[in-house]
Amino acid sequence: MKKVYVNEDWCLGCHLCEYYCSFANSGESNMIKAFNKGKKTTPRIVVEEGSAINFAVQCRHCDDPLCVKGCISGALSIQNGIILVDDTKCVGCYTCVLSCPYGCIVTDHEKVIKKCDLCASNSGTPACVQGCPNAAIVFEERS
Amino acid sequence: MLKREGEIRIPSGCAISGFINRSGKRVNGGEIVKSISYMHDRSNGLGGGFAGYGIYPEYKDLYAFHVFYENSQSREETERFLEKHFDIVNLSRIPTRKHKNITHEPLIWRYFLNPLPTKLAASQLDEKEYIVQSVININIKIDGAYVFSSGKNMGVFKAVGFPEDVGEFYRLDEYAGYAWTAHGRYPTNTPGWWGGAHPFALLDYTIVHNGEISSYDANRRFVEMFGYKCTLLTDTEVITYIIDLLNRKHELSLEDVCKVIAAPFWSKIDTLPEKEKAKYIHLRNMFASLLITGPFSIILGFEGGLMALNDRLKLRSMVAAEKGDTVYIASEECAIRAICPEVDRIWYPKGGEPIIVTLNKGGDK
Amino acid sequence: MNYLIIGNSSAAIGAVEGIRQVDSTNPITIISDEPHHTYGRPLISYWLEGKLSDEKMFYRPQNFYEKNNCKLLLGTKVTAIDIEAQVVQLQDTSFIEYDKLLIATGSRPLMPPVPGLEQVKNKFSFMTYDDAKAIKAILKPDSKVLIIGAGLIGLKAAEGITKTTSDITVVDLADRILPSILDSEAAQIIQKHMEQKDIRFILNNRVDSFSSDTATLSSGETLDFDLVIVAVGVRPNVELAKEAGLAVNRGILLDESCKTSDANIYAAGDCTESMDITTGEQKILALLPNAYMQGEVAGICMAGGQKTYTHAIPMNAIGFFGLHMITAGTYDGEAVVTHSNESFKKLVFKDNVLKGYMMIGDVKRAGIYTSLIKEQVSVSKLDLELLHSKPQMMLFDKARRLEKLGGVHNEN
Amino acid sequence: MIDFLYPDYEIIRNEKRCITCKVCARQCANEVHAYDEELDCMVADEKNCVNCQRCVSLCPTRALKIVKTNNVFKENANWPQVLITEAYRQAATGGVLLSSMGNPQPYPVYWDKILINASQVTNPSIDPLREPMETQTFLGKKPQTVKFDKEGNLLSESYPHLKLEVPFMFSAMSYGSISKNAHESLARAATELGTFYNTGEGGLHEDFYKYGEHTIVQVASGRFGVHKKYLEAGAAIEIKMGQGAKPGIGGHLPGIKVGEDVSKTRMIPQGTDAISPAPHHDIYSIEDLRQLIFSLKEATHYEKPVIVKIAAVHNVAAIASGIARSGADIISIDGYRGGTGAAPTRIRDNVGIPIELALAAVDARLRDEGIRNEVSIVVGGSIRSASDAVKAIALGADAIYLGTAALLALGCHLCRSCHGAKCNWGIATQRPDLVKRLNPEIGYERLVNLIHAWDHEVKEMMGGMGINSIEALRGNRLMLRGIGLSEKELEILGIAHAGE
Repeated sequence: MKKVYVNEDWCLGCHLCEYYCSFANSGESNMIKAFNKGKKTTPRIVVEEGSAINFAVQCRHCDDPLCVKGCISGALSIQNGIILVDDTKCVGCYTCVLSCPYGCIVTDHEKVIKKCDLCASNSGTPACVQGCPNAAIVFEERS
Repeated sequence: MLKREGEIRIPSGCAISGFINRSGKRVNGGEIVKSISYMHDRSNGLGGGFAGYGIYPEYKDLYAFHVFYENSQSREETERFLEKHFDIVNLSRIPTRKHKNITHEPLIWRYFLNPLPTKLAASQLDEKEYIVQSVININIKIDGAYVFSSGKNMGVFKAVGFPEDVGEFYRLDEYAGYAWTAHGRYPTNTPGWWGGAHPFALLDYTIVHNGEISSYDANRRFVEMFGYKCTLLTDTEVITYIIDLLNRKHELSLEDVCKVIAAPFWSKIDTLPEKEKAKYIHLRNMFASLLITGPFSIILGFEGGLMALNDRLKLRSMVAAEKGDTVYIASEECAIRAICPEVDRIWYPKGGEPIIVTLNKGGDK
Repeated sequence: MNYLIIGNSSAAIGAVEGIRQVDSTNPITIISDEPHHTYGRPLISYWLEGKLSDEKMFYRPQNFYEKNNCKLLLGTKVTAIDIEAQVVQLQDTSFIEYDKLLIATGSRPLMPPVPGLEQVKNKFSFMTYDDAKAIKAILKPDSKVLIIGAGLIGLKAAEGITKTTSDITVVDLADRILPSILDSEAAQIIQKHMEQKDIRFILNNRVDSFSSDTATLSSGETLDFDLVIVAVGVRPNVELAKEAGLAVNRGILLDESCKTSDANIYAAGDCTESMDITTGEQKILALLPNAYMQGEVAGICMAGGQKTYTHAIPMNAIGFFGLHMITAGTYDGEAVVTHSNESFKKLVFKDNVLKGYMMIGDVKRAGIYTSLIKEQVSVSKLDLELLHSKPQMMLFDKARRLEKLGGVHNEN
Repeated sequence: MIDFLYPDYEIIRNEKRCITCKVCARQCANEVHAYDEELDCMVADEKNCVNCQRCVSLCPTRALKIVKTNNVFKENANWPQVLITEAYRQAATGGVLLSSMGNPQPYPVYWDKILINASQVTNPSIDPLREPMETQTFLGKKPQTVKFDKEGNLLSESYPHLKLEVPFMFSAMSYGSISKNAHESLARAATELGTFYNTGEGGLHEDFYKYGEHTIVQVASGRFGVHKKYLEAGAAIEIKMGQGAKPGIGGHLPGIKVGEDVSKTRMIPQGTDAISPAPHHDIYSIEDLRQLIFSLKEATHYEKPVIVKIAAVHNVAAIASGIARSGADIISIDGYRGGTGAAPTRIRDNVGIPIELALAAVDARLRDEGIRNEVSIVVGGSIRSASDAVKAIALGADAIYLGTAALLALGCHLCRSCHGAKCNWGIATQRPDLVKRLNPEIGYERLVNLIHAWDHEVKEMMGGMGINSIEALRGNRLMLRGIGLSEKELEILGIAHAGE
């Protein structure tokens, strides 16, 4: 299955992936609207910054996902290999936050939880991959 | 003021025709005139010419120079030069007949001659090179003189006019040869100059050519590194020099000459067996600038044979036929059928693949 | 092959999904004494609060049993297991045969022996959908509610009813709320937050006796109430197992494949004991993720597959009135505590590994800490400064990151 | 103290569009942009802006543009603002002015005054989509004889040569002046394209020996990184006698660019300036060059062609003739617009001659002397497009060296600040955080694309001329016409005027 991978050798820590992610999930038709008037919208991808190393992290879409197994409401499920959250069922207990070994379940005040769905609800190549200026984020099949 | 050959490069379309009898049987020149006449529309009256091989059996060991003179001063000067360097066995005007379509004719003279042995030895050149240098000398240095044929037992006859008229003018029906080539010219902007008509000749090499090569200046600048001087700026001239350089000086076979001027594509060379591959890579690398591109169909006449070749994409028409011992080549089939209605075989040679026909052993030399 | 599952909650569902990973055809029978389609047990407080509608209570979609070829016997109680005959007996004395059996009977609330409690009419536990429904049926805006027990269940119950009534008192014997998972500093933060929402706490105290609408505390104080919710703890439902002759301690004893002492019987969930790797002790870890994963391992193994359940730890994620907390592991060791803004974090290290943590407020990416505990990663290999500052993948070295995040294998 | 230096550019930020994502601030190595917390907006100080366009390029909402400042000094036709500013700068530092990349002054560009022919009516153009169209090129001394034995086996000598599948190579750019990722991009692209890149004078990084078959190793006056294994690693060896951007002087790599890897590759101490002497101190005359050529051939068993690279200077034709007679297999001529990672401004902008004239003169001279077959001619500095390349080949070049164009493919915006070592595009820098901005995976693909595109355009133009192999274009000056050129210029170029 194609997944999003980040090659930290090429990640510049520019954070554009976060902005493209937020925009893609904002439902807005352009980026300026998505961030209008300082609106901060939490991305589903997180850039970690070090002194010389940066990389972005987002849901690994594990084959054996602890988040799905631990979910108390059945809001998290795997569909065609993609781990999805049903917003209407999630109660915000954060058991998934507790469980995810990569820290990829995102919390904020807009929704109970957010997570990467590989832009399945958008279209085609994930927005973070498209927006990465250095091809550090790729969408590909890896064994 | 329109410029003539040598002052400007003139593109032209053309008709070519030629045939050879392998057993050396000499055929009346009227045949080739008839053949080329059937392609009248491929010429525009601005140039026609012929080359005949085996036409001077009585002088076959002498070089036959055909020369145009614009005036008698140039003739006198040329003859002084010839007398100084050659033993002239015979000289005369070339017989012509008046023709209403052939006008402004220059003085047309013929010399049968051999190099003076002392001069030849002093030049440290081989005999052929001596001839070539002498011809170039006359053509460049003597204003108004132009040697247009210089081989043995062969001759070129050319003029401004339609080829069939030129044939009549030169009374070709009074000659017989084992091989003939003919050319009808369709230049695009010239008033026509007799020297610029085809065939172009050097020694016994003659070329009739239909096409316009796009590699001209690359070819020209390369051959000029080896002592040639392209004074006419015509394709035919440069092709003749290329063949002279490769065939006479580098001693490449005519087949290999064709592999230089219409080289196989790299993609083809890559698929050949090692030995051939090495050879063709060597040829293409060494003679890179002698590759001829753009459309051409040529008939090369040489002592004892004809060779016909198309460019490697076959961008010009050329058809060949065979009947008994005779092989015909022409721009159009009609030119062959005109003189040989029932052929044994007729075919369209592929681009880059030469037809080389030589006299059978024992054929007339 | 014929699978039988007693129970219909997370462990049972985990088992169904486990079996179906290996065996897509053989029939599964599920017996539950509850009358409901499988529902998320911890959701009852959210339902009570009105956050969830009935149809969102379900743990799995409506077509779950059908899709997984499960026969469902709801409202049915198993009365005995005959391990020799490989049958279970139902309350109507009929028998059901099994080739492989899963016991996922869960636990039940503990009722403390307080004088007068038996006579209290409006007393409830808070374990089941039906409990929640019963409470809702009787709860009125002016209801005075007394909750016995300041553990997770008690406090979730308090949150669940707070929109309906504001007169809520929580009594606990311990000196702090959530005593089993928080230290006093952390407990204080939660308590304060809940008190701001008008929940009243009486700690270090107990109800000595009840009358029908009054409780008398050991301090002598009396409390009027309209209803009592008892949430002092749970007891595993191990009786069936014990009577069938299976090895049982406090909970049913299992090997790593969740098999009991009988080769054809497995067990999972709150009725079992797991090995807490942070202490090395066998204990009951009554947690939903734990139940599911045990159930899944049991299911896979019942169907002939191979999988083990080994990395169990106590852990909880919960929030009260928007304040989130996540805890995991145990707290015996050297603690590193950080406060920032309204957040609290405590990391506990022992023997060079992270043993436990508490995070309140900012719980972002806590799972990275959880994984350190579960995988018993030696902290000497990690960047401690980064480890202390926040959960992040950066604290691993490059090779480890590549392995975890990318499957990128360097050429060298 | 007042320095009299004013920003050259202004950054125009469309506040309505800016979403404060801070990518401009994060990506500007010159620290022009910053986020102001108090104002909650981005602010800029253009003083250090070099107009590299990195911020403009990455801004996700296109909120940025950089414009030339319209702050002007009092107009003076004799003293343009740039000369005044340079005087200020030198008055402050006492130093030689440094610049990078090629000469940007408005001298004539002869490429733009030459037009290409096409077939009409009398001969057909050739469609490269339908017919084979060959651009494969051999570089090196041509065989002088062709002889076969009785079995038809080739007996003739052959000389070491380079086979190029396209008539382009990447010109010398040293590791040090450009980054490792830039080198990797070039090396991989050359390999994929079946052509060659050139190490420049900085040695060959150990990771890139594997691309040796597509590498030209350079030997310059500093001899940085030159050792036996290095010479053996490449497909050809280039002796750098001069560089178009700075004829007459040696290279200068600022110590700031000499990090651990560069130091190891160049075999010099970390942090020291790498200064190549102006001449090779073992070459004070043409016969010395011959000795070096044969030393290098000896060292590599006469298996590799030797290239001699010279800057286009006034008597370039005579120099080239001398080189052709010195045993070199290939002469590379670098025009005065050729790039550099650092050169004194006055030299870059005032020394040398245009490559068009140099090439025409050299090709004609070698033909006049009948020695054109002794050497191949490779030209660079600066060929800017496929049409420039076609013109160069028709003037007589065998192949083209691309430097600046290759850097453009890698993202260079010609801000000409390479000597500052803070290239925001990860090309002319050694700062790890900047170097990683050039992902060779992208870089190599863009190089391959560029060359494929140019090769295709060359083929299209060839087809238009009725030529289907590049050999027939080489030196085919009849295919060129000058426009707006003087008799003298036409004479030097060896072409007729348009309309003739």
